[in-house]
Amino acid sequence: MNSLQEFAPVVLFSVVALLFTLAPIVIAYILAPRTKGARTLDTYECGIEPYGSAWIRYGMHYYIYALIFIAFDVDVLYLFPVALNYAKGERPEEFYALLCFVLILALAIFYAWGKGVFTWKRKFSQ
Amino acid sequence: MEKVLDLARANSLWPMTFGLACCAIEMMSASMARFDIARFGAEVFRPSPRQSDLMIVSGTVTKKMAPVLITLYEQMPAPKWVIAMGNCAISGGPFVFEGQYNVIEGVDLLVPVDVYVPGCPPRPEALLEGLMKLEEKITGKRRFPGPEERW
Amino acid sequence: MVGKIKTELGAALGNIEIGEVNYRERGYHLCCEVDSGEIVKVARFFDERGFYLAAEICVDYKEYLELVYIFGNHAALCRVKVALKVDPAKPVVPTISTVFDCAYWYEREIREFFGVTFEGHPNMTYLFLHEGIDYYPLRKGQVQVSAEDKKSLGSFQPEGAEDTFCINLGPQHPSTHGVLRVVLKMDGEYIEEAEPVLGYLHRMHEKMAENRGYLQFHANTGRMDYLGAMAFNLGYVTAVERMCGIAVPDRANYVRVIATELNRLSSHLMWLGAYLADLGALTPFLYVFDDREQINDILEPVTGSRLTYAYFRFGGLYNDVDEAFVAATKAFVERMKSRFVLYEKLVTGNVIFINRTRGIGVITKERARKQAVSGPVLRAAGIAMDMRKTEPCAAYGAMDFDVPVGTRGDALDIYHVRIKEMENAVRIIEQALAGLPEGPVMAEKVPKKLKPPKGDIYHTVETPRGELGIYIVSDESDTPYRMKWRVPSFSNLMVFPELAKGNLLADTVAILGALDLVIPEIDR
Amino acid sequence: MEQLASIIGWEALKMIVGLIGVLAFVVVNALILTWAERKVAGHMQRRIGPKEVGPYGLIQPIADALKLLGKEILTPRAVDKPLYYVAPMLIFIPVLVSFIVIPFDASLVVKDINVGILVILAFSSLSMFSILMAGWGSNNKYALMGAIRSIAQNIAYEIPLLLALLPIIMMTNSFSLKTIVEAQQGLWFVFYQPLAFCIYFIAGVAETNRTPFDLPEAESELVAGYHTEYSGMRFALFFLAEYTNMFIVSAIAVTFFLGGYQGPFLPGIIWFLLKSYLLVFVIMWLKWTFPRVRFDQLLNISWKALIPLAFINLLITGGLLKL
Repeated sequence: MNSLQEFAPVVLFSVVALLFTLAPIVIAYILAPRTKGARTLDTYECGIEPYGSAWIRYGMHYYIYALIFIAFDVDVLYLFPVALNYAKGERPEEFYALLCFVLILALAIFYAWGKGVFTWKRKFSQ
Repeated sequence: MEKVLDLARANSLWPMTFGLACCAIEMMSASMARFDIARFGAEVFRPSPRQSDLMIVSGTVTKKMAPVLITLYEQMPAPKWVIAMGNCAISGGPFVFEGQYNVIEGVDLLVPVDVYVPGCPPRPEALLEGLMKLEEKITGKRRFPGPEERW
Repeated sequence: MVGKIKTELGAALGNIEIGEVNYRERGYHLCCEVDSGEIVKVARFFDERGFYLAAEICVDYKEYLELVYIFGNHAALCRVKVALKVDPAKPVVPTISTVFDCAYWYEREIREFFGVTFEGHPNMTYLFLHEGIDYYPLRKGQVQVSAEDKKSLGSFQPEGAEDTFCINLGPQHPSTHGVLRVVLKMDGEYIEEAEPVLGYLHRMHEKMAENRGYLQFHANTGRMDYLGAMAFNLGYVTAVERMCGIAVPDRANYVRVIATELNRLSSHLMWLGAYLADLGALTPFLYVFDDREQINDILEPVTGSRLTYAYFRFGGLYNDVDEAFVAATKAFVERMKSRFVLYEKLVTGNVIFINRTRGIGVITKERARKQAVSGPVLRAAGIAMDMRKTEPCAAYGAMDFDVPVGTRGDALDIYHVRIKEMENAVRIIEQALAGLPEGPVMAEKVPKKLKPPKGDIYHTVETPRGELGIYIVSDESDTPYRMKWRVPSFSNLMVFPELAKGNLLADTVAILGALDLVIPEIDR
Repeated sequence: MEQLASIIGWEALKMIVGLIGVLAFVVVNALILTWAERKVAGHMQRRIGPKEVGPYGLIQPIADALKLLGKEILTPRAVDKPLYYVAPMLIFIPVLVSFIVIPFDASLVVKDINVGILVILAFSSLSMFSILMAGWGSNNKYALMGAIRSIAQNIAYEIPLLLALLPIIMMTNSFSLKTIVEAQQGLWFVFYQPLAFCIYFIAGVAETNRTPFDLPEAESELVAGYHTEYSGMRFALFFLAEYTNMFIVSAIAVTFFLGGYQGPFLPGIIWFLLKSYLLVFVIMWLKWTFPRVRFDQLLNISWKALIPLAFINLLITGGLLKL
């Protein structure tokens, strides 16, 4: 039970954070004067009404980055418990385990690097 | 409460980057080191109209630019003001002749204007004086003794 | 060079006579008359010999419309005027945008203002004007725009599949330095196609020139390009003096050089500040304005205004230069040398700046010639053409300065060329100050009402942005019959859609900044 | 006091007092930082910054806040209502939660959870969601590009952030920040781990979207990035969150590398605030000197440079600890 007890402040703080942001918006809603114009509620695009909606399929290049991120984030999380009880000075086999784990991880980066994921090549005729 | 809000609004007018022609360069030099507009809390030049509350129309407004100007003016939230800077914005300036087909003679045909700053281009001090006039209009009292009151 | 071209052109065209023209009064060497069938052949002829299409001008002589093509040459000073008569009832001319890319834009402009249709031209829509104007503005009579013309001229509508990401870097955008609108069709971060839409600051300078006296129009020159106003004054004044044959005393010439170089310095400084603000560094903007204020302090007591100067007069200057001006300029020159070291340290060595500008917006020599690019952008591409060297007007002949040239033509080279140009400007000012002669500042008898002789003139001057060409047709009255300004920023902007294709958004903003565009100069 | 404590228990009372203290600190810190940013920017650019409003322009941030309070809040028509409303609120949760575990002074910590650093890192990736919501919700092309860029940037810089903190955890064998600060009695960790400190600092600056990594709200390219469509108080919330994030990043750097509240004779809290605001000043200094990095260079710095370096550093510490 007491481990749950430890996270009580986290829940309390997030609820208070929600209220804390709500308050100024409500105050501003009451205080501020109103304006009504024909184009007030149009989306802003440097003064010109936009062509086509903004909710469309956007660049594919970011999907590869998301994949690599997931692969790495999970690996790094494995390292946390290792770091927690990393005894100083004895049981050298811990270090060798860490070494090969990190090398495999680094392999993923060099593979992506070789594949040219990170180079944003220019796409034009010149 | 309204008085306190007006005082706060007068001291932190955030202009919108809306430079049209030659007066834009004078507007920029007004916010630079020598004629520092930051002293009056107006140095944050917000690019998007949603977050700015002062539109300085600095330059000639042509017929092709008029709908854009109206859209931008309407997209600004409520307590908003307009400074017409330079003769072009006040009355079409040097580009008014009988056969002219493309210049709008004066911004006040499009949007309600609060302060007019004459000059072609007006000196940066003139723009700061225009800002003082606007603050006087908002809060009713003036921060610096104006030129006429001194003698 | 001129003779060789004359003989070869004669051989190529056969029947048409080629007039040898006195360059001193008319500004060009050869002139010939062509009919619309052969214009494409002539254009190809000049293209092979490495000429560039400086300007394409249309003049309305009431009975006929005359299309004037002016071809210039980077290597040697040889300028040819090719005239083409078009009957106003059915103005149709074959397009030469296939040969010279810059004609694509010139012809769209002529289409809007004169109604001359160019068949074979891919995109005949409005560039400067908009539907609201229902007559051709620069025609002498009130010629209505016919209904079907209006439909074909309809304003810009980006076609393309439904879900193409079409964003417009609109009139009100921090990085367009004014009201230039560029419609970008993008795929993710990459730009597929960029299409500038102009005319948001079209202030009818050419229409005003037709009903203003020569001296009355003088104030407009400063307002066309407010950063390089002195160079525009110099161009206009020397063009009219050349037409009327007014001699300018020596002292006035030297002061004109000093004032123009000071204004060039302040224009390049403004560009440096704005360019770095585009790349994200905001502090240099204020250091640069600090220097500009110094220049304003020097020029203001003498010229009377801070930005839009109207300092020169036909035959001399508005008022003389006093001792304080000379002393202040000397002090400023010393201080400027130390400032260059500061900019060297603050900007040129900056790794992020170098990575942001190297290798983007590369302009090859061939593309620069085809697009008639001029000024620092052209010199960065490796072609050393500077109007102050090839056609020195005021007292530039007596000054020795070198023309900086880049190698790769990318944004970093443009930056280096402009920095060296600023250092040269300081050198010129020093020499001019040292050699400042005594004597009168205004020519003796300058007629109040100028009546230049009949005929036309094409005069060019080097502004901070490139080659400014003024084409004046006068009919002996005191107002010019037709005046056309060939503006450097307009042809520099034409390179932008080519360069922006395929780059990232951050690069296109850097390229747009490197071209140093001043919008009222483009829209005239 | 006693009967109040007996009603809801001593523990809950301590938490509520801590909560009020943290809220007050967040507001005061935001005011100080807005004032400091404009003054520092002013002096760095040879001008004076706000001077007219208060004695040294001190009342300027209050004037800004009041003005923003009095501003109308527009919700554009074509906007996705739920996303648009929730985004500014969601951005504030990680900001407040991170304050639970930061030890201002030996005793002055709200609740020293033994998995302290995990709480902060978990919630800091939550702020990424709110930026995505803001960008996608406001149906504006510039906002969408700003949001996509900020996500790519945050995920790119989350990993070096974690990897930079791992060697410290290795050395102290514990997550809770208080024990980490205690372990730095003798020598601060920055001397053991200079490379980790640099990686952490760069990743921290990138995490809070400050120049030279401020691509999500790059004025010269995307007009105002992901908060283009926000006006009035909602826009102020984004600003508030950004300034408080700046403080949190420097506070964690101080607790991990510069020996939290330890200092020769001054009381702990003064040392802690002094070091944090020194780091905040360095972040501001970066903002006014560097141009902006291009988007693919930004990602390449993280994937190609920071992560391999962090790996090497991890291996070296692992090896040295074994000797």
